[in-house]
Amino acid sequence: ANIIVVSHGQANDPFWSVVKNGVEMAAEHTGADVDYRAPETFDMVAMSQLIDAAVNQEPDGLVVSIPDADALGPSIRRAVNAGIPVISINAGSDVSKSLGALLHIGQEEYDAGKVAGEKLKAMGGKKGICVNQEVGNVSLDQRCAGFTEGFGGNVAILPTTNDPSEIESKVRAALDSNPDVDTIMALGASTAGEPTVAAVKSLGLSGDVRVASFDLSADFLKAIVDGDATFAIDQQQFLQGYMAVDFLALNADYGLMPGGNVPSGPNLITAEKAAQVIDLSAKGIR
Amino acid sequence: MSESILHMDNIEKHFGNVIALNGVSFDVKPGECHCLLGDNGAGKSTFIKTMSGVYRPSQGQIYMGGKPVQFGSPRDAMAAGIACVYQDLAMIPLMSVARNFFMGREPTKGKFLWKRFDTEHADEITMTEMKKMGINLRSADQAVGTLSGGERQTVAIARAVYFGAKVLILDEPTSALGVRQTSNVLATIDKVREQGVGVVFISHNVRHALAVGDRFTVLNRGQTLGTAARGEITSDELQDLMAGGQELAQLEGSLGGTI
Amino acid sequence: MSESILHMDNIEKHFGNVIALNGVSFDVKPGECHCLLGDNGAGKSTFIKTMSGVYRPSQGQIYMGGKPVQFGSPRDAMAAGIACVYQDLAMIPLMSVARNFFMGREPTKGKFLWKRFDTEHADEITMTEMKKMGINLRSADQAVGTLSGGERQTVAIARAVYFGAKVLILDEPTSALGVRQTSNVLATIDKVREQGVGVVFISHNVRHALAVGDRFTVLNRGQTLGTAARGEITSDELQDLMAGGQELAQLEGSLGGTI
Amino acid sequence: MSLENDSTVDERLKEESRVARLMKRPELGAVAGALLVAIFFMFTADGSMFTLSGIINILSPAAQLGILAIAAALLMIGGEFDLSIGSMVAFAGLVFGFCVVNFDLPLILAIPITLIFCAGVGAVNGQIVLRTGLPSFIVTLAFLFILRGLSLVGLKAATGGSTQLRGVRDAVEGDPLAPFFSGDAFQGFFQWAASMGWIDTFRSGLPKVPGIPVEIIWFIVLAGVATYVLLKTPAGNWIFAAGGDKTAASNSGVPVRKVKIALFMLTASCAALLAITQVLDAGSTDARRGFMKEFEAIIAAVIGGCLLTGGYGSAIGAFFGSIIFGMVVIGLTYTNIDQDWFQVFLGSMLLLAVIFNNAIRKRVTGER
Amino acid sequence: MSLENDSTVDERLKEESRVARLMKRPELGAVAGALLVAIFFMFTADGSMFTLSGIINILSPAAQLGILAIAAALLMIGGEFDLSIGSMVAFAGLVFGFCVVNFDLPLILAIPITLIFCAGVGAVNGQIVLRTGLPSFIVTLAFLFILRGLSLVGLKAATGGSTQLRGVRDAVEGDPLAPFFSGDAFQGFFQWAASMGWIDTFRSGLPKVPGIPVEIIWFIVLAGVATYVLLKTPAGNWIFAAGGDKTAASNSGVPVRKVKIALFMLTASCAALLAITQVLDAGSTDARRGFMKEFEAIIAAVIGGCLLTGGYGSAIGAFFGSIIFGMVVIGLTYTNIDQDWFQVFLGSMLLLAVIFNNAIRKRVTGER
Ligand SMILES: Nc1ncnc2c1ncn2[C@@H]1O[C@H](COP(=O)(O)OP(=O)(O)OP(=O)(O)O)[C@@H](O)[C@H]1O
Ligand SMILES: Nc1ncnc2c1ncn2[C@@H]1O[C@H](COP(=O)(O)OP(=O)(O)OP(=O)(O)O)[C@@H](O)[C@H]1O
Ligand SMILES: [Mg+2]
Ligand SMILES: [Mg+2]
Repeated sequence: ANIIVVSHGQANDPFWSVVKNGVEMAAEHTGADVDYRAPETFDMVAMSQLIDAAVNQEPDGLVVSIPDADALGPSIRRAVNAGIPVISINAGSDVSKSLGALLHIGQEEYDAGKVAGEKLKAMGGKKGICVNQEVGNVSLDQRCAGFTEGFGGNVAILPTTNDPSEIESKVRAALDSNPDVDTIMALGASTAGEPTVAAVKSLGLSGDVRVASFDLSADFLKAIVDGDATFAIDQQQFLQGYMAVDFLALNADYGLMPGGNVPSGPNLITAEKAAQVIDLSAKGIR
Repeated sequence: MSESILHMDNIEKHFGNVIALNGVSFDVKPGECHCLLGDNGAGKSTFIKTMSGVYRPSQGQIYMGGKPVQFGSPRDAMAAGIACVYQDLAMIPLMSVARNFFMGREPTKGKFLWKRFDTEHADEITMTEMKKMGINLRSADQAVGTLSGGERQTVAIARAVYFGAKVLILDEPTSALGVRQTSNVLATIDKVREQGVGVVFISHNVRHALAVGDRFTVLNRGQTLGTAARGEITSDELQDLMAGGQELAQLEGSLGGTI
Repeated sequence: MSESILHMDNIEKHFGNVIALNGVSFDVKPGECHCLLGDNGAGKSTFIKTMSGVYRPSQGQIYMGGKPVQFGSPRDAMAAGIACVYQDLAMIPLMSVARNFFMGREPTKGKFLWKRFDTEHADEITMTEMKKMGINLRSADQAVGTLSGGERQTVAIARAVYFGAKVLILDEPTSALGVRQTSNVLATIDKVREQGVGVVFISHNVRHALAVGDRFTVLNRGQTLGTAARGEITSDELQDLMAGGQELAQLEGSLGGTI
Repeated sequence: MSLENDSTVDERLKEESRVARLMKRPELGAVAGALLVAIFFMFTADGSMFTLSGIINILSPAAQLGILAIAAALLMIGGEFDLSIGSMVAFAGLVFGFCVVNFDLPLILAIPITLIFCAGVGAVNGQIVLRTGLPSFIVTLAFLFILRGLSLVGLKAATGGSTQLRGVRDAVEGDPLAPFFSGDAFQGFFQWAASMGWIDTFRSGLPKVPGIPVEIIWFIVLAGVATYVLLKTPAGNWIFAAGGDKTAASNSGVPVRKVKIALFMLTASCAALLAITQVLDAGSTDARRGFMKEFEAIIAAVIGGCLLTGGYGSAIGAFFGSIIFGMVVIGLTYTNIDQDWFQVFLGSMLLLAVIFNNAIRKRVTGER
Repeated sequence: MSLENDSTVDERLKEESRVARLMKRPELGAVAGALLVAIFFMFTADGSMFTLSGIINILSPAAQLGILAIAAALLMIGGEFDLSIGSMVAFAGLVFGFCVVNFDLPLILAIPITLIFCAGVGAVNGQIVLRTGLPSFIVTLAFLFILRGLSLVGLKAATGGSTQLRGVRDAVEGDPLAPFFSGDAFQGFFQWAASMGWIDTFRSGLPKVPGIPVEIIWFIVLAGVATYVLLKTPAGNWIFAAGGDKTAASNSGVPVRKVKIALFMLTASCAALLAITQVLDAGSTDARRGFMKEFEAIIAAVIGGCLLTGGYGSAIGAFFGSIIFGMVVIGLTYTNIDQDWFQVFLGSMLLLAVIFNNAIRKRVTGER
């Protein structure tokens, strides 16, 4: 079978590289011929063009993420109209059905953020910061928005680039000038999470300021184990890539397809679980 | 003699802490060729750039036809009837000869939306005017950057002459020209002067100046040393003045006064 | 007479579809000043650029001291003892006079890691050498871009002369110079010639050429019209040759043969 | 002096072939690069790349980039940069979306408002550059940040907290101007062609290509107009002159300031035009739109032979530069190359295309 | 000819104040900009910004940027660009991490290998630029993509699937060279100062600032050396000449090709140096390191007064340009300004700083 995956995350994005690893493993296991594609930056117009390109090749299955249903809708409908089975992953659970996708695998960024926010609030958080390393990337903005909602509102967004030293300095600056901040949510473990931990540590605030992060990275997990960070939100994105391809391959060969959406997260990784996943994370599986 | 077209009154020009002109007065009458002479760095180019709107004077006033004027840009000065050949020629090396020739004053054909740059006409005129000056261009399409020094200078002169004006300013127009081209340029000056145009002519060559000049003004270190009319001054006196009044270098004699 | 230092044999140079030089031979002997004359666009600058390593000849061979040489860059030619003043002067407008003067051949002081550009020394020499040529610079720090045309040309000449060489090439060195500066440059040519340097001198001014030239070669449209020694040719003959053999423009007579 | 007797053929000119003459034009080098890239994909890509729908699929992003690249090329020829056009796409999208969704304005008002507003920002850019004498690089860079930031703030204000403004499609439903700025042109023709079996159809019988996306039409029209202006009007001459040497141009009477301001307004307007078509097509806009497009536009212009230092280049070059860039970016997805290698190939292809185009031109024109 | 009698004071020179003379230097304009920005934050930012730890916190990212910016400034003065330095940071990080983690090499080998390898890539960049005559913008842009892509591919190969290579800190534990490239310098002094109560301490009695991060030392040393080379050595003269006018420089005997190649190697090496300090500090490297740093470096150089067209600028300018940029980027988090406005402020502050620096210089030097 010939399957194409079009996502909004670049191959060098740590989160999406795990999805891609899942895609590749599924390709190996099923023997399907799979291509992973993504625009160079978070760019919905470019992404819709990539979907169009995929449709032109008339694959046996198409996997897409849908961070902007308006922009991507027409291209996805075109795929559906062309008779290509479509599965949506990661973003877009609310619109997946109406655009004609067979099912959705993943977790809404907003919901995940909300769960994390509620948890941190329950742990006693009063004032939070959301470190966003790519402001304007809607799926990251939604993570912040969900976190703000779950945390109960008192959250400032800290926009940064994805340069670790800049993130570290900015977090230090934010903590220096707002001593009552007690919670920091980072939107990516390796890009934002690790420097945040470093900043908190260098200010001698480990323990006083709770750090949580989306996604996993080995060093961040280690920080959780060491008690420098609280938890990481794992949506097991490996599954999103793996299962979508697996389902479509089975569908192409035998016409099989599960009957409903598959939630792959959220899944909070705390100190107890962290140790087990470090190695897997270092290999790009979690 | 008639009223002057252009009168520069007590012009000063400072660049930062450098005083390039320190109160220079000068005028041009219609139909005369007024030579501006002086040593290197005397301020001649700076002075004519003030005249043609490139620089705004730090002090002093410019009058045209008796009325005070202020030129915001060379375009203003051009509109007022001042054409200028700059010492650095003001050409764009990457552009073709014809495009340089008509730069800023492109001939058009057609109307309204179809009004367009008449390139054939431009090419033709360029070739013709250059030929009049004694240069056979290979093609009007050639980039100015690939012309020889003298060819380039000729383009600048032909351009200024072609567009006519009330005042024609030439800053060392003959410096890079060959014998034939030089005599063409001097003849051209003679011709436009007869048409009632006032010519300002800068040169280091006493013979060129004497050949066409009606009056001679000598600048020295940013100030005028005085103005003389044709016939009031000999070639040698002029040469001494141009050298800034300082004694000529000792070897001149041994070279037989040939300069 | 002695052997020639530099001999150019049947040089051709093509730019794309333009044939700038079509087989030119030329030589310079030590202690002579060989004038290269010709109309605008004759190919003089192209020829001397081939001589000084800027262009590689399309055809033909260069010999130095009898041995065939090939210059990959002007730096090679310099190393072989050829100094050149280009018509476009080869100066960087944004850099100071002193830095331009020593560009590529900076004087240093100190040793090893502390070997550094000796700026005071450079400034001093620049001021001195310029003064010798008759230009009083305000400061060696001034950017070349703010110098007057003649001041700039003087820097280029002073530089080439200062660094000495076996062959000194001057492409229209006096074109923008004042009377005093010109006589200084001609005197300088005379002086270096006496030191056994071979000088190649390009000029459109017959008087300048006759004042210092030992031999005269005339180029026309990329080819040699022939070489004459001093005394073998009169000023008028030379002038006719330089104008490319074509009849002079008709007005010349009325200007009194003063050009 | 009679001229006829002189106008003989110059003995100092070698014969020059027609091809050589053509290749000397800056625009035509880029064609060679485009051909090279096309040939590369002929051999390596899936066959569907060169079907009608594949070609449209490549041209559509190329056209969107090209609308910016042509304007950027004109500005570059005029000697300036505009790094704010990418952010301007997001900003114009916000202004336009705001007009259409929040104020319910019809397109006949919303489009001119957007264009004028953006041209105004362009003029401000230009004024600052000319007044302060600062390099346009740094001034427009400041506007890159400012406009991107304002888009974010504005979007949040317009939507009440989201960075995505949606619902444009519903708001313009049935507007008579919409077909000029969105969707596909010549749909009737394509339907008919499909029914005649001349073009590919989906299993459902619909034509695979429903029409020519309007941005492609805009792209071609813009390239044509820009080329005409550059080569055939006084304004074109002024642009070359202003970019070639500002002082010399101004000394020769070219209104350099006016030319530059007009060019800044043009690039901003082109960014707004692109934003309008994108927003209408996508039905939404977000704070990330046009991200890095300023660089892609400059890249396309440079591939097409524009000099960064100004004074040299062409609109046709930028046209083919955009096509090369679009072809490489989309084309790689038609090959079996792993996405991980995508950037390596993108870089290599660009380099090859440019070197090839350069080598061809040098060989043909006999430069050393 | 006697000279003494001529060497009187020139009557055509107005008196010039010392200040005016100083401000004419390109580097010193940037100081005014830096002061303006500092004063702005004095009034708007939290007091903690100007404590010792706050200043170190700002200088540390400024220094990292500055290491690139100074090299980029030298290259820009020499008339070329290198857009690949950001990607080079990621690539060098990979090479270095690979040497240290996968091959277990000691730093004394790993660091030279990384530097030489990267300098080699820089030389390739330079060779292509000089051989083909293509603009360096487009050539190094291709390498921007290629190196970024290779970093990804290499990281995945080195780690077996992840985009992050970790374990560097363990691998270099106890290496005698490590303190020169990571961590803080002068720790003893700071400890002592803390114990004397001269600097702020944590409750635990440890100094809030344990030392000066080594990248700041490198930054200052680099700025000093680059300034010395530019102003006081023949090589510096050649750099200015090569950038001012390539043909004129080469005609005057400057080895333009060698100078440019050396500069390309320098920028690549500085990127590698930055990568080494970053990797040692963070203990890991990933495929997105150095993203967009090439532009920030160019921005810092331009803020510091370098001309994009080459031939003019200074290392000290780039030094202060980096500090301005770092101060603005980090400083805003110390203020109460809504962070959504971040980019708007970044843009406005940059513009203000540059306009101010320019205005000051013009006023002082009396330019029109
Ligand atoms: N922009 C400037 N900044 C500073 N000084 C300048 C500037 N332009 C000219 N000067 C100085 O002003 C003086 C006059 O220069 P100008 O070019 O007018 O001389 P000139 O009479 O034309 O000389 P030449 O015969 O050599 O062309 C010179 O000493 C020059 O160094
Ligand atoms: N790079 C080039 N490309 C094409 N043609 C060129 C190039 N350089 C020079 N030429 C042409 O070659 C011819 C000779 O030019 P050259 O500069 O050698 O003349 P010249 O004898 O020095 O003239 P002048 O006395 O005016 O300085 C000219 O007609 C010129 O147009
Ligand atoms: Mg002058
Ligand atoms: Mg010449």
